[in-house]
Amino acid sequence: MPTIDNYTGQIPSWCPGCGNFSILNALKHAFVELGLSPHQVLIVSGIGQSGKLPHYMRCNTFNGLHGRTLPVATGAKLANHELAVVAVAGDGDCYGEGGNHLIHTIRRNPDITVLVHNNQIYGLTKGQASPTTETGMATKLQPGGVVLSPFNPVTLAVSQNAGFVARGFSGEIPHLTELIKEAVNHRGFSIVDILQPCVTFNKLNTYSWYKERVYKLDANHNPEDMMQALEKGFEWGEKIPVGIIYKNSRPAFEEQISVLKRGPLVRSGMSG
Amino acid sequence: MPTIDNYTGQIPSWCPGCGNFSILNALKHAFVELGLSPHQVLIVSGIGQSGKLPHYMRCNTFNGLHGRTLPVATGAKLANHELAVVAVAGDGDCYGEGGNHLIHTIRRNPDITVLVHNNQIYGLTKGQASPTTETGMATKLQPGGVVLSPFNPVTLAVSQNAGFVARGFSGEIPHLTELIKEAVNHRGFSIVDILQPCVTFNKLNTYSWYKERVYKLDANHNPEDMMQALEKGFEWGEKIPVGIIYKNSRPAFEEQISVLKRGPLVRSGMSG
Amino acid sequence: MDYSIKIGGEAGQGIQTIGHVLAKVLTRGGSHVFVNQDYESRIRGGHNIYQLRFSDRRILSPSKKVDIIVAFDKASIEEHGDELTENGMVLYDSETLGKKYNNPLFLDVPMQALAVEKGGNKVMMNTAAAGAVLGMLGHEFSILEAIIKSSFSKKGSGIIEGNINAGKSGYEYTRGKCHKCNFSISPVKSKKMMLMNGNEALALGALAAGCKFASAYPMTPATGVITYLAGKAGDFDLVVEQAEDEIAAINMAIGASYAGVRALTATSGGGFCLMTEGLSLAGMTETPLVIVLAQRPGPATGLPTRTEQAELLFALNAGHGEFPRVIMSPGTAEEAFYSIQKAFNIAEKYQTTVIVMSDQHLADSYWSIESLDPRRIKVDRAMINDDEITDDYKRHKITDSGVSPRAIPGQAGKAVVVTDSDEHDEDGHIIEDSSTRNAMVEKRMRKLKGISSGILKPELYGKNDPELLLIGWGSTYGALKEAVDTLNSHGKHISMLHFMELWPFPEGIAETVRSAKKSFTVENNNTGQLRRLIRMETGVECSGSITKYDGRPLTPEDIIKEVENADN
Amino acid sequence: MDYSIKIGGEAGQGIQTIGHVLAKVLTRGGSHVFVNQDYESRIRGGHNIYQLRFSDRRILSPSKKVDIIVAFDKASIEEHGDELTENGMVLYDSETLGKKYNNPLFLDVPMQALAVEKGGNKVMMNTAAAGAVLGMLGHEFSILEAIIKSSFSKKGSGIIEGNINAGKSGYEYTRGKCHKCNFSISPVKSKKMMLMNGNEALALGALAAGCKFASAYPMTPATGVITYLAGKAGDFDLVVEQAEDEIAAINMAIGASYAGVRALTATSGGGFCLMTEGLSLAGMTETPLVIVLAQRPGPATGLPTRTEQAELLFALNAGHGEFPRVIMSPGTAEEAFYSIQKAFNIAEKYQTTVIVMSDQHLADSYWSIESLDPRRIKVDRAMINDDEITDDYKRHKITDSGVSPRAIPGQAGKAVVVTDSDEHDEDGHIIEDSSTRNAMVEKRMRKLKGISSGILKPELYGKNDPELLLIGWGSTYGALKEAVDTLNSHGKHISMLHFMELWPFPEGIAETVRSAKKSFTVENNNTGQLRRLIRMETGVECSGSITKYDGRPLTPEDIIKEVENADN
Ligand SMILES: Cc1ncc(C[n+]2csc(CCOP(=O)(O)OP(=O)(O)O)c2C)c(N)n1
Ligand SMILES: Cc1ncc(C[n+]2csc(CCOP(=O)(O)OP(=O)(O)O)c2C)c(N)n1
Ligand code: SF4
Ligand code: SF4
Ligand SMILES: [Mg+2]
Ligand SMILES: [Mg+2]
Repeated sequence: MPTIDNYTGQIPSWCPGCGNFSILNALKHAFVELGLSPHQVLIVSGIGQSGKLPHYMRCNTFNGLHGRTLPVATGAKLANHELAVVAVAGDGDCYGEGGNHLIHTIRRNPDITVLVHNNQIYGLTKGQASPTTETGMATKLQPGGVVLSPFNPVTLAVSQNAGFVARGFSGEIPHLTELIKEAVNHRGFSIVDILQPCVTFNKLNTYSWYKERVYKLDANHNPEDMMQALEKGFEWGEKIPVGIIYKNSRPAFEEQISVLKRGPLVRSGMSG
Repeated sequence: MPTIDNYTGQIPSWCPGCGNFSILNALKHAFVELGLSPHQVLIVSGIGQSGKLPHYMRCNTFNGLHGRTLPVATGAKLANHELAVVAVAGDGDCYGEGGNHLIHTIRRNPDITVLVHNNQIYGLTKGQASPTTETGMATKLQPGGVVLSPFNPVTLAVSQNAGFVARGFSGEIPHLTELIKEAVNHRGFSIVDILQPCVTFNKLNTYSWYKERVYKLDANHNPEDMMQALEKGFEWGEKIPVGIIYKNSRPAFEEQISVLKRGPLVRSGMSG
Repeated sequence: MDYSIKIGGEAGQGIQTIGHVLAKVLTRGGSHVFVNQDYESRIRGGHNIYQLRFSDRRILSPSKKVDIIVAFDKASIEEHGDELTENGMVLYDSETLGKKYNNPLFLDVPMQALAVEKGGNKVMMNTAAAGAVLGMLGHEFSILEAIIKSSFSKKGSGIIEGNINAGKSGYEYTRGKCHKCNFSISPVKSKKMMLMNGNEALALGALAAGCKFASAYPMTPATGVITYLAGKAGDFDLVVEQAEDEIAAINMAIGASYAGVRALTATSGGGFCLMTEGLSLAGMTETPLVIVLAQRPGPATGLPTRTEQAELLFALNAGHGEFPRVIMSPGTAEEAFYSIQKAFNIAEKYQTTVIVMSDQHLADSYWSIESLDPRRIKVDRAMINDDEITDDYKRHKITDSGVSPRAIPGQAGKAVVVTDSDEHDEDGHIIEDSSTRNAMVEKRMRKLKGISSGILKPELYGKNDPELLLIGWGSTYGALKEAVDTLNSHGKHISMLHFMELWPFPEGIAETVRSAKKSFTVENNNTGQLRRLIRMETGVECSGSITKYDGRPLTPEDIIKEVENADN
Repeated sequence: MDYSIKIGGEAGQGIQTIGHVLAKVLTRGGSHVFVNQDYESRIRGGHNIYQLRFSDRRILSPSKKVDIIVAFDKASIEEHGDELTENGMVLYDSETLGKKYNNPLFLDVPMQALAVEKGGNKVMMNTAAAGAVLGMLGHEFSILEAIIKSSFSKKGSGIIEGNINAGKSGYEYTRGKCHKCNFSISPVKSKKMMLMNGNEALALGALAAGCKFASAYPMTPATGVITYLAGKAGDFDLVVEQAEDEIAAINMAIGASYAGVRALTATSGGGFCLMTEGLSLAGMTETPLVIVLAQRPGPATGLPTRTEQAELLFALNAGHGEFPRVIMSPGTAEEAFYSIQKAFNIAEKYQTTVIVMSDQHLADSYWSIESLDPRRIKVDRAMINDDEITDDYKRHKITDSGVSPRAIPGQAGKAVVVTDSDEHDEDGHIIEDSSTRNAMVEKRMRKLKGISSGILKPELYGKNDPELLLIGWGSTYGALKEAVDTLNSHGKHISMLHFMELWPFPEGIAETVRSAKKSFTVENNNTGQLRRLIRMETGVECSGSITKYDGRPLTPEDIIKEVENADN
């Protein structure tokens, strides 16, 4: 049985109070509770504050380029579909630089999970607007305030019939842990958009800002109802729902590739 | 008053019977009926069969790279917002290679129109699957049939609250002409997904395949109702709706940039 | 014997089908065949060319002079008539062409009529045309019959018979009418040969090398490699994925390679641009990767269906920062088959990217090949064994060779493999300090030493102490070699230096170049990139360069002309 | 007078604030100031450095030896203590540092306590620290007071007073306690100077050049250029857009430039990779474009906040196909200001891309500048006049210079401007034939002639017929120059050759290099890219190269050491 200690990594360089600590915490617990050992897990991360996460735990790690977590994760999964593959990305990473991969990974539906550390800002590069930054918010690069309207990852994912779509909040660790477990267990592509306060650069969407708005979806919400899911997805303002917003049972990409039924490529690959 | 002759260009190199001819025809008529002269119009096209379109008429033309029509069009519009800017792209062009720009151009909402020649195939490169190719369809590059589920441009656009979302059919020229006029007149970003038979490489989605399924939206459809629009957007199979599926009155991007209120940059630019 | 047949017509008229059938017949007949194609970026109409050259000697390049033109459009006659040898023939169908020529060398064959009449279907015109050409050549007919049977086997006996009849009718028509024809076919080989183009050879080489994953975005002229692999995926246990863009393509391949399989991507210049950041990522994470870069004329979209060699220096310097890479430039389908297998071995042994340079001319040209030995190059994965995997396994361990032990994530039920696009320590974790940075830069660059030791010297062919050395790389090989032979047969004293491997730059080039009185690089580009590379690596200035940048391949005649001009 | 102050601490402790206030005070006080920064890729914690050097002579580079260390963390003492001059001082606050040193050269100043007590707020510790440093230096206090007033003007009198008191308390504390201090400040200039870093200089230059559009995706160390422009957008009528990725950034800039305004994009290596296809597009469509390429250590993410010069050959060969480009490499903020203005003129006159190379060292270092003349370089749009626009206007007209008439779409109420990424005719429409292709390739490449004529020769500085020539480009300028001065003052006979413009490669370099007995390139990279470029362009082999690739800038001391080692 793997323990939390098996997942001990380096000391984080995040700012004190950063929401990323809670996500790291939730992720480690999710893996342990899923009974996964570090060598069975692959985390593919990008560049950004979130991209540093795998260095702060211990497991197979590919910390790649900004915006390119999903293709790397997809390639790795196709090469060895016995690995539990989790992509860790920022909102700029996954919705900005990497937006095209998100759309097409949803279409592909490989059995990987992406955790988007959505702090509604570019943290590592010191506070420019991200695709999810609220319209009107001023930054050094947008002194007059952001003009673009924010990207909605949830409705986008549902609109393309993504396998599993959830939203979490770093302030709700046990709830987030469960979401991550469900996402990893889901056989197909799972996206978890995680609201994550950036205490240094996002003075608008603070911990308390989220705390006031976030509420947990309950049994009244049917995540298999696409229209309901879309309505929940559009809910952003006074109230922000967290939980499993949408899921379906599309077969995973790997399951539909006949060659892979004979076992992971990496095995037939060894011989050359 | 501009005439169709003003828009006469080179002889198309498209295959006889290609749906692109009708789109070209509709576009020329739309410009003429809008009273626009060739020098007032800029067409930005990509690479693909659709990308050749502006060579077959006469107007300002930037035939750029595969997948990059929207950023070029946006830059040109910001430099001179008095130009009527229309982007012409293929389904691979706009939904595959250029998918990320589509998402973010929707967020930006510049007053440009994109016409997507959606033949559900890669034509110019001889018949590989495009993002909109039906699941299961076999091609040379997908001999076992396409595994990915098709991209839905309409629900994606509506899910991100795009300014103007329409679907047209190259087999309905007058209807398409009207759609293009409405799209160009709409002050903000307009996307028109145009069903276009590729007689050479797409033997599934043929002219008659579309003809049997396509129906025109009527007054019962309220394009300002997002949920209704999404339902129409998901409608694909026995019946496929064409017409204006969604629109809203978000202010155009340029209208929100104070510097541009003083007139087009290209004028203040002349002096240097 | 050395004849060329040029089949010209619009896209969609099936000139490729006719040409390919003829190429097969002639190959099976025992002739050496070389085919090159020239087509426009359109699907119907325009003017395309399928040119077929055959001989009893081994031939590797197209020739400018043509013995038979099969004209399906007027352009074939108007644009290429002057390429005919003095008693060369034009074969056409006045009905379809809508024009009749009164010229003894112009043979009007009612191909369409014959097809309808004898074959029962207009589409069999192609077979009639093939038969007509064979008739003119006086080539035995039976092989065509066999090929028709095999290729239409699924279509049923009616179609087969119809085609055979159409073919025979064309054959007999020309046998009877072609008085001016004086071709003598002298097949030499009894041994069967196979017809293969560069793309197929690269794909077959990848399969022989045990490539298990290929991701790419379609782009002419690279698409053929991926399409071929896709067709074989089931038989060879590999996954071929069409990516949403080239950025995804290279990152998927890197992900698959990191996870432990041999991975490939293929593209052309524009797509390669989008891959350059990934190239740098592979360099930093030391992930093995093979990229086929099939060049076409740029800049930008340029002439998308034509050929050029203008990305040598780009490939050499592509990607930000400094890291080792390998560049190969096979000159024939046969070289391509072996080059890419070696590429996979180097990529894994040195945990680096190998770029195999191709171009439209190499990709689409067909060679008749006697045999390929899939065992000549042994697969060497260069992975560590399970028992070498310890708990403190270090993916980026610093070693004398610069090569670190490579394990597969999860290998032996314990391997934890960590790598990072940031500068990292031996464990693969981010660092910022000077000393680790220096050690890692030096470790990575050290790998070039080992790689260099395995790099092939360029092929030196021709006279010793030549008065002129013609230096080329990649697809110009055949034209260069033939030009050298021809010029030497005309009393010149020339030799050829062909680079099939360009980086790390081979040793001893300065001496070879200096040993020649004069030296020209011969390149399908405008700026003489190989010439500049030689200067950069050796300081030696070649006396000149023969360049061609109109999107068409260099022919022996082009080179001979330039050499002769240079003498005057 | 030549002192260096090193302020070290964690990210977020405000060392940049303190340093910057001191730099301003000293500049206003009439000293020449040079500032360089060294920070980690994290927002809080870690160990960052703000180093400030000032003198009565013009200085352009950092020095290794330090006279005052202001230590906000132990690392500042442990990692940098050895850089102190023999009677250099360390200033620290034992309370915040959690450690007390019994060393006469270590001055314990209760900065936090003073801030709270006199200023009324802990955050004013920074001002107290600044005051303390000025006290040690014996620099007049009034300037700090003035700066506090102006910078906190919006914050109200309370804050202002608090800071002044905090500053004064620090000042007086050290005045009283610093017995070992023996600094003598001798301001020379009465003339006011301004403090400016490379990014600000590039942005100001772009504004002076009439840049109207900038699109970019944030990337260290280029972000500062765009951020600065964004702050000035309203005053200078320009639009600054943050793109979704670098591909969009360059394509937006190309679209804006095509439509008729001066457009800029700025990025670092990884982003530049993604722009290479756009670079090729600009080359084919002949769209003017200026790209700021601010280098940082690669490959991949590398050391994202540090400095390197490893993209010279990449910038030179980036993009598929062959097309002209221009590369500039300013060495100081002042050069950067003028270079980018010239870049815009060349870009429009020759309808080409100009890449202005920068790096983190140039981008983040501050120089005190006496004056910049925005009129020195006249804006030349090189557009055609309305009356030159005819109905058969040809955007890509073939001319002797290779430059075609450039009109704005819709200009004069009639211009129809057509361009294409495919090879095209003079009208801008797709073509496939050989002759047009040849003509267009030659036309585009011809532009290099004209450009060459305007390229600046590198700056030659130092002794004539030197025994050693030190050759550099870009941000190494200051260190190189100072090294030359120092070495010559030690009796050596050395000179410097600094390239501020690298491509088209300047004339006459071979002679200059040959004229020196020995020649080293001095580069912030591993492979000696300038050395290789010189060999490629001239065939001349430099005797060696001094390289540094740990992500830190070359200092005069680094260079001097290497030169002296080379002598032994
Ligand atoms: C190709 C490329 N462009 C830009 C950058 C610079 N960069 C690094 S992280 C980042 C964005 C960070 O924002 P986000 O993805 O939201 O992550 P966060 O730091 O907020 O967690 C950017 C623009 C890069 N590393 N690579
Ligand atoms: C960067 C890049 N990748 C690939 C290509 C090759 N290419 C040209 S057109 C095309 C796709 C054509 O499909 P689509 O966009 O649907 O246009 P269509 O021809 O069907 O109208 C591709 C892959 C290219 N030109 N540039
Ligand atoms: S900058 Fe923001 S996101 Fe980054 S570590 Fe600090 S708080 Fe977290
Ligand atoms: S290939 Fe298809 S899309 Fe292209 S021109 Fe022919 S019919 Fe039209
Ligand atoms: Mg973020
Ligand atoms: Mg298409």
